[in-house]
Amino acid sequence: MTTTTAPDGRVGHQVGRSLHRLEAREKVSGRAEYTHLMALPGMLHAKIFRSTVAHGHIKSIDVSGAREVPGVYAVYTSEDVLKVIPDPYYGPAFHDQPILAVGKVHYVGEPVAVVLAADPHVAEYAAAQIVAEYEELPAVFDEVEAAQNTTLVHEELRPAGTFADLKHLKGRRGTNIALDFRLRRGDVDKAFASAAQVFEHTFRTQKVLHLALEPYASIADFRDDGVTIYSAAQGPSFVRTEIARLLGWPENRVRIKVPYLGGGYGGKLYIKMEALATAMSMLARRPVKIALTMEEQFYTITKHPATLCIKSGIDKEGRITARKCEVWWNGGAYADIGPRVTQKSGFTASGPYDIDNVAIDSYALYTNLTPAGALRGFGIPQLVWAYESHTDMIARALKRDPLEFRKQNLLREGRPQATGTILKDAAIEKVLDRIADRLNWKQPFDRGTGTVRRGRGLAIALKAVISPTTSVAIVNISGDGSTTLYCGTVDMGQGSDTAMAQIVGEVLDMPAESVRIVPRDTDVTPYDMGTLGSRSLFHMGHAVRLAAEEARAKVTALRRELGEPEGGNAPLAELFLKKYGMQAGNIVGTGTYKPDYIPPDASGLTTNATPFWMVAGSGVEIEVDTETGHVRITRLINVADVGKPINPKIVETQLSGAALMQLGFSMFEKMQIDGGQITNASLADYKIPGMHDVPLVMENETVDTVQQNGPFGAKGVGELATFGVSPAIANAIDDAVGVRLTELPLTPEAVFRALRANANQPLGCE
Amino acid sequence: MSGAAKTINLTLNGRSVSAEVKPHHNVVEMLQTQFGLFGARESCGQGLCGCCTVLVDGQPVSGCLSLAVFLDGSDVVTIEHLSERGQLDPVQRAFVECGAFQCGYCTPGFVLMTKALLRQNPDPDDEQIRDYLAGNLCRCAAYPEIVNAVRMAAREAKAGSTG
Amino acid sequence: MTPFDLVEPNSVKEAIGLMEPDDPEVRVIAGGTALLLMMKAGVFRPRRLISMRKFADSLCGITATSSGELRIGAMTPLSALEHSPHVSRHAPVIMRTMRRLSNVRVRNVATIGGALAHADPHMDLPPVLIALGASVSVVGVAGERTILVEDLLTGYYETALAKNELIAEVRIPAPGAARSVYCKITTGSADDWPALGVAVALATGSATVKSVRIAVSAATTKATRLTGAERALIGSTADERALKDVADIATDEADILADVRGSASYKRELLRVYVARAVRAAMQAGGAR
Amino acid sequence: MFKALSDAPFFASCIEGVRDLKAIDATHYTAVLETRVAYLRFTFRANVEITSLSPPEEINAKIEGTPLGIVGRLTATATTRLIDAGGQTVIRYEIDATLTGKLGSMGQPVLMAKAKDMEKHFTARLLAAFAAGGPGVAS
Repeated sequence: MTTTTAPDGRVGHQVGRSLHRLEAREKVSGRAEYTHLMALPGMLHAKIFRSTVAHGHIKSIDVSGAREVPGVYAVYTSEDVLKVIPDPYYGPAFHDQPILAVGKVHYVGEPVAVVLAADPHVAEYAAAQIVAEYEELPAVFDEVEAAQNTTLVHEELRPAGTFADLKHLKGRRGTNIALDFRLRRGDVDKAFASAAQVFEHTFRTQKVLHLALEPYASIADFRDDGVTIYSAAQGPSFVRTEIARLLGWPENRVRIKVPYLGGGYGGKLYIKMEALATAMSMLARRPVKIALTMEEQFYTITKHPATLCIKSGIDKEGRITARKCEVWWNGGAYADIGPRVTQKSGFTASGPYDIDNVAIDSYALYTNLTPAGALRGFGIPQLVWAYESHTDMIARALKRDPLEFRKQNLLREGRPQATGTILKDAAIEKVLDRIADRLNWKQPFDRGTGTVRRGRGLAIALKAVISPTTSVAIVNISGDGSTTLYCGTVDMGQGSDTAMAQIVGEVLDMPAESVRIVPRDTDVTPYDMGTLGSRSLFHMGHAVRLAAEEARAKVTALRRELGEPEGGNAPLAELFLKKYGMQAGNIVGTGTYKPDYIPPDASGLTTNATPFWMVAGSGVEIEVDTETGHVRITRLINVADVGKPINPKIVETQLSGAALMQLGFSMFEKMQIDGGQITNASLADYKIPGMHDVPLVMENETVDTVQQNGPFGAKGVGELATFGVSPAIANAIDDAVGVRLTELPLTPEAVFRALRANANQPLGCE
Repeated sequence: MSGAAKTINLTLNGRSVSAEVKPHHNVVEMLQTQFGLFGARESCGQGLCGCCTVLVDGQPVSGCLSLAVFLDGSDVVTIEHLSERGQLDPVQRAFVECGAFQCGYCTPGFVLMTKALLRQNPDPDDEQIRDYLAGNLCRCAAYPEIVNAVRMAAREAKAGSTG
Repeated sequence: MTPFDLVEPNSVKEAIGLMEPDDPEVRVIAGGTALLLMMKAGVFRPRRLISMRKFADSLCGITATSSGELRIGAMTPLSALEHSPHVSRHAPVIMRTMRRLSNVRVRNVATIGGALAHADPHMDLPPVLIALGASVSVVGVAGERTILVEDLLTGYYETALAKNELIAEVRIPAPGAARSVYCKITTGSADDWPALGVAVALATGSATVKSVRIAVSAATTKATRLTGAERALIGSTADERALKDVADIATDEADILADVRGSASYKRELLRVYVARAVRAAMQAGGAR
Repeated sequence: MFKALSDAPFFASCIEGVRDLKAIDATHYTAVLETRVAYLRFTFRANVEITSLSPPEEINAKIEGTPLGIVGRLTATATTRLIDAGGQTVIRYEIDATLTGKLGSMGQPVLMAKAKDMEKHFTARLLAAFAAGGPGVAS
């Protein structure tokens, strides 16, 4: 924890230190601030009345019972909202989501009406007295079925215009396809025709939930001259832009304040409860708090379920010559960021392999389910699940060692990836080799006996970061030399504040612990595109570096101005004192970073798809109980290329945490849906990993690399260890007992059923 | 809607206090609305995640599933008590040292559970640690670091008592 | 949770007097963990709750008779069972069960009587108590009566208790030479509610099974004895062939339901496997499970 | 007997917990359905549709309900069969119900058990009504 000062007065390197999180003390003492726990004077609590049908016209909403409950302040429906916000639709890619359902409901759990009361118990009781009648419409839940366009979720598409490449979809009717991304490289059909062997497999993933322990919460305080919103949001800048648009106001009248987040994982991105809270506060003219329950999170945003079909052509030497991927993303009732998931993950849908002929079709689909958005990987974990299972299945069919088969086909430095962008600073082979080494892949393996069989598997992945995006930072040195950083990256547990402070400390030669990070407040902290997709350390890291460098240059200029010797080390406070005659003044440095990017052409090709590549993989050893199908993970290895870590300890915990989260998605997490209704909407029935689910042995490693264009050689880490976990486990199950599962989660029952099917004794379905 | 308020008397973080509570108020609500203590917080609302952990007469309980009226006459300790004098408790220090949290929402619960565990069993092995903490959930999954922190806190306590 | 009245009587007798057999919206609250879950879910909106807190001490405590019978007051928290030397000596299976039963906080508050009166089939203790041959002493306006735990549980959340009866004490007969095992099988996370619970208590004499009780829970609407399987096991040496028969009979006689934790056909296979595993474990001295 | 059973109010009066039955048209009704299991109460606003009437032996009804105050849904089909067994009419009443939403895992097994109960009650009530002089008397 201590930083020693060198004899020359320099404090030494801040980058590369395993510094404790700056906010550690606040968090362990229970004093860190979260929106869910905040209150404003005179505040009303909102409780939401939600749709019970998946798709239907609203015939009537009877709120009289709720209004009669003593203590109720007001009950509002979309009729009221329309009076204050005439076009009440929001969303990052499409303006398709109404603040409260207007005319129609599109999924079970959609907000239909709101009760406001000073006592949350009163609001809850009153919301239960509301009665709505619907004329039910046919609903569609499956993504592949939705692509047939026989049952339509929306009559007309409403792209947001935020993304230029979605504009052509405006006003399109008769379709559930919000976006289709297409990539064509070489000629797959010709390559399939001349391939020695062709393999085709279909995979599916389930609907799962972010399930942050701090549920969604926003408090809006609307005044005629401006609105202040306290929110558990991963991207305050976007929230501000969107609220300003809804209100028809300039951005400077909208203020978003974000304290710490009790977990985000992509769920709290873009806009969630903020618009509803704002509308309620406008109507009630009182501060309004919406703090969801755990159950309500199931009706807010989820990960995308997907159906993925992959076809590969292999030549006589075992090289993959062609790959065709079709992916259907189940986006639920509102697009949220689904179109971005569809396009950006489409770039790397063919995997970390060097394949001359690639065809990718990726479809974002509307269905009558809870909307889906980003969840720690922006679609990549779903793709890797498919392509790394597929890779193993081919290797097994060819009787090739799965490691050797991968190595033969790996995409190597300097070679073009499917989009045509040249691979640079992506240690794919190094990561794969380290996983194999740690697994002792070349050594004989104990395969177990009797009813316990052992197996091992590995998987590796490549991701392009979301691009182009912008970050802005301000570094402010005060008259006493103490330094403050203003940046919009939201620390939701990933340790970004600490890493950013380390960058400031490195540039300005001061202990990172001494740098203060201003809490996120759009009145104060400058623009940032959002805390998402492992982009912050790279993008904001650069912006912070640039801001600190500008401040440093100003300090140097001041030294010169004051006649300080070149390279002198008089403390900053002395410089200010000398300049202003007292402790006064500021030195402010700003930095803006936006990487270069070339959008894909009509064939999905671009020579600059991403400013950096993300590479990671996992290896596992497992035991299968052949009598029950239970799988026990005895060893989980995660290796990633993060460039040069700014804070090695935090990087390790990010890898470990991401892998364990994905372990839940791999083994048991699943939103059970019956006719559009979620049947396990609680932590009692939707289980997440706990202490006893942690593998006996877990190893996390970063390979020794440098990201040449990264801040101090670093790049992002947050999502990385989610990539390889699911297919590595499925590959290990196949290795252990010879059954192949193509659908997540890998439950004991799924394994057992596969074992019985393999033995020609299929288990009944009741 | 009925349920008259009652006045209860309890010891909260070492001080004698009284509170006006209605029968349907749970312990978390009482701590937050009447005492401004937000370290115990409701998340799952079902006693499964442990974010609402408080110590009642030395025993950890789920504040979201405990009626406030039942605290009448009890000795209640919340996370805020551990660092009341500005000094972190050894368990809190161990959590900081080991990086045993990320977002921090579940952390007060884990810290209080660890306090209770070490009081009952000053030298737990890893299995005992996992068993005792299995009823607390961390979505950031800092579990390996949490186990390290408990081990470290136990070690420090032992060193403190012998040396 | 919606408002309700709370009364805190000072004695069992007073509590019984306050109970209203005709009003299901009046109910007794012991530890309250299970009841509060129902109230928060909105399926139980009480008008009045009758707290047992003020007379809890009179129904609290664990004693062992000289013959080894355990007597446990209904208001004894589960954590007290977990740490009781009497329980450790006479019913070690209960201590082993406690390790993975719900969590520490619930065990500190939930009472043994409340757990039985709640009658949720997913609870771990009822099958164990059935296997141990436990009974409850029940008090009501008409006085006291004794009911075997296997007869107390009549359905999902339903018991043989009259609306104005309270469980006062749980009695677990001396184990004699019986060895007991409880297997909790989860299909979600490791600490999920069980998809299946299997409890076995058996005693052997000259290499054959002399007596046995087998109970199944979680996959059924109530913790249930599998008497057919028991009969098939008695007198056998519990060799693999006998175990296969016993497991088959158990699977046939149990009425297994599907839910989010698994299909009925899968849970039947789990039962088949775990009846055999539990018996095998109990056959080994100490039944260390 | 079939004719009596085709009379919705009479039919409903034989089902435990149905109240406020209102006819929308010849085959559609709304009602409030209240089911108690042990001390738990499940209340639904239900739409009842007579999906098929096949004289003289079968009546099928579809019931869809919203649990009051909670996100979730009850869907049930009820089949009533009148089987002529040598001059005596045997009544078979079957309910197949699913409950989804928050109550799902807590309520589904409960509801299955309850459905069996309701089947028994239905027959008993029906017979009692006839014993007391038929639907005219019972309703």
